[in-house]
Amino acid sequence: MPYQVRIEVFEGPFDLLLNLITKQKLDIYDIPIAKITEQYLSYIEQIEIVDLETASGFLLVASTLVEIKSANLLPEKRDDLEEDEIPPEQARQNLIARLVEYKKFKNASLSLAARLESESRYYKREVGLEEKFLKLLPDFLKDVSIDDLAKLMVKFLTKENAFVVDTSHVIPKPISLKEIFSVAINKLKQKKNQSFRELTINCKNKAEIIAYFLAILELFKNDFLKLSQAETFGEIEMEFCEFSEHEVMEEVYGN
Amino acid sequence: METNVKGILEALLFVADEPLTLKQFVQITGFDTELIEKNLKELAEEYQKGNRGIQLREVADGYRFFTHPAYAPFVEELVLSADYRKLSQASLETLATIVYRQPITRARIGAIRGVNSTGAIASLQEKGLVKEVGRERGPGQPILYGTTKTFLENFGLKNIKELPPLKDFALDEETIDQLQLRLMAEPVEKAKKESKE
Amino acid sequence: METNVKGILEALLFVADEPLTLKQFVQITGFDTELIEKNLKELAEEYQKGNRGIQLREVADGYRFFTHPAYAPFVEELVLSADYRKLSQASLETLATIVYRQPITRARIGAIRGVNSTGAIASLQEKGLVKEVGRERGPGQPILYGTTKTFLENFGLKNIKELPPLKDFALDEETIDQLQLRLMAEPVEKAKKESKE
Repeated sequence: MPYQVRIEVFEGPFDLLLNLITKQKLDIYDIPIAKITEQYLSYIEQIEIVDLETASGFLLVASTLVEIKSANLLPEKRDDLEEDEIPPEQARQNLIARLVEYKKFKNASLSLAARLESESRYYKREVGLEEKFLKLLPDFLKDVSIDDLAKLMVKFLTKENAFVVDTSHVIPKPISLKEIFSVAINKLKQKKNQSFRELTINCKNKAEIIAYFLAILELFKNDFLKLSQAETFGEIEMEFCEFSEHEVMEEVYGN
Repeated sequence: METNVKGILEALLFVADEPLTLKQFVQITGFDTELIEKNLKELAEEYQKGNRGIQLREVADGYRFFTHPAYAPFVEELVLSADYRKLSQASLETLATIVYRQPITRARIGAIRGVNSTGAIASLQEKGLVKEVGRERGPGQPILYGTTKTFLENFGLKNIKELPPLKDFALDEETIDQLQLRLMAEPVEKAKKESKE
Repeated sequence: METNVKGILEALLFVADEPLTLKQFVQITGFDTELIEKNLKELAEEYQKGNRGIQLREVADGYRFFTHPAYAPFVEELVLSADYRKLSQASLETLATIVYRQPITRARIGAIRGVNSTGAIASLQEKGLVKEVGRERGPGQPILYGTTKTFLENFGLKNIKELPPLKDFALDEETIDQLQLRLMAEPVEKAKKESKE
């Protein structure tokens, strides 16, 4: 279920910033960005964002504004920039370029909206075939009985992953990554060359498989494991390099 | 553009999925019966004189457009040209889900089957087995799907209450238990929704 | 009765539940493309001139009958209003980026809009306006999105090229200058003076 992030009337950080910029009156003695930054910050303080990605988008724009604003408080030229730091003027140009690009699509979206509005007055005929033509259709239910459909439904309802009932009130059983990690190492010690599928063959649910996957990545990162995959979505083959379980745990978990 | 009575009647007849009565025309347009009748008659004549592909006919329960019988062989060709020989497994699964969970949204069908079912739903609609039966309240107002009369007739059912109960099809104890749980859980979900309304 | 090309085309268009392509007309009728095209054009004109309730339009690479927009208020009395076709601003923005940048990944849509677009993409998919069209090569093989035939149909487009090019929506020089000035880190007066130098 995606988060419904409705940031009042604004559809994101660029939308908000463009709006503030348009409202901004230009006083030639003012430093324009100071006022905009102030308004922007006070706005994002008020809004409640539940989505991390959206939040970081707003914060990134905010920090860029602050950076540009502070540039004029500092001595003319800074030569102490970090290697990966963008000079304020460059940051300003980047921000403007993104605003310009975004506005182009926003304008296009308004034109699409107008088109949709006028199109919504055209109705198509959504009526089935006349009876006499219906008979022509092959009987696609010929070999199907109503019982077949019932059996299919039972299959879905009793399938592990098809739990469509609201379970938000149930506390999920936490899976201990460390525990899985230890089990994975033991399995790999017993059989040094095996596929990821083999390793997770007895997993009861997706969460468990994911936990194994994380364990594998951790082992790989620490050079305890070689990984290979011949083709996209193909089998992940693993080769475990001999170490004691203790060594591995110590390397990864520090105990 | 000046609206004209004939145009309005034509548009209504075009989208209607059952014969329209004079009473319905009056209700929708606000014109009086005589005016409507006169225009319907003229419309029917125009279509007939022109050897048009569509004919307006008065049937037992109202007025309705039909294809001209002279062109039936071409229409048959069109109907048969569509690739519908047999139901795919995806279609069958989707059908089963709609049969037992109607009215149901596309999203919930997908959730039950575990895969996007848009294509399968469209194909079932095309075949006249399922149809849109309304819209759910709430955000986005998603379309609700249900089975058609054609579907029920095919299996000799009067209505969906005559469907065989699912618990008759559980194979073993464990399946029965699981099924019970889920069948029990669902009315709760439904009740919740209703109480919100 | 003498069959005529126009009548045949009309009957086919009436029963079809999706736009019919020239190729389909050729296959079904056996007439050649030119004859069909000529008759379709004439048919469309006849319907248009007569202020008829039905209009023949070319959409999504095919031909389809629609009701005349002038009669929409009456039609809506009979069928479900098309209101559900309305899209939120977020959906429209997302749709615009997909329309003009397809095939495009979720991440790039987000980068252009400056905001996570997952929910909007899902809602557009649910409405059948966009679909997965493939996967990008490279790390993670992200899904690529593109528009559908339904999109063309709902927006009354023959094909995607009918839309104005994206550059038509670009900001003019003056507006960009305004943006520049309003994001200045120094008093406007000074900035203006400097930019003139």
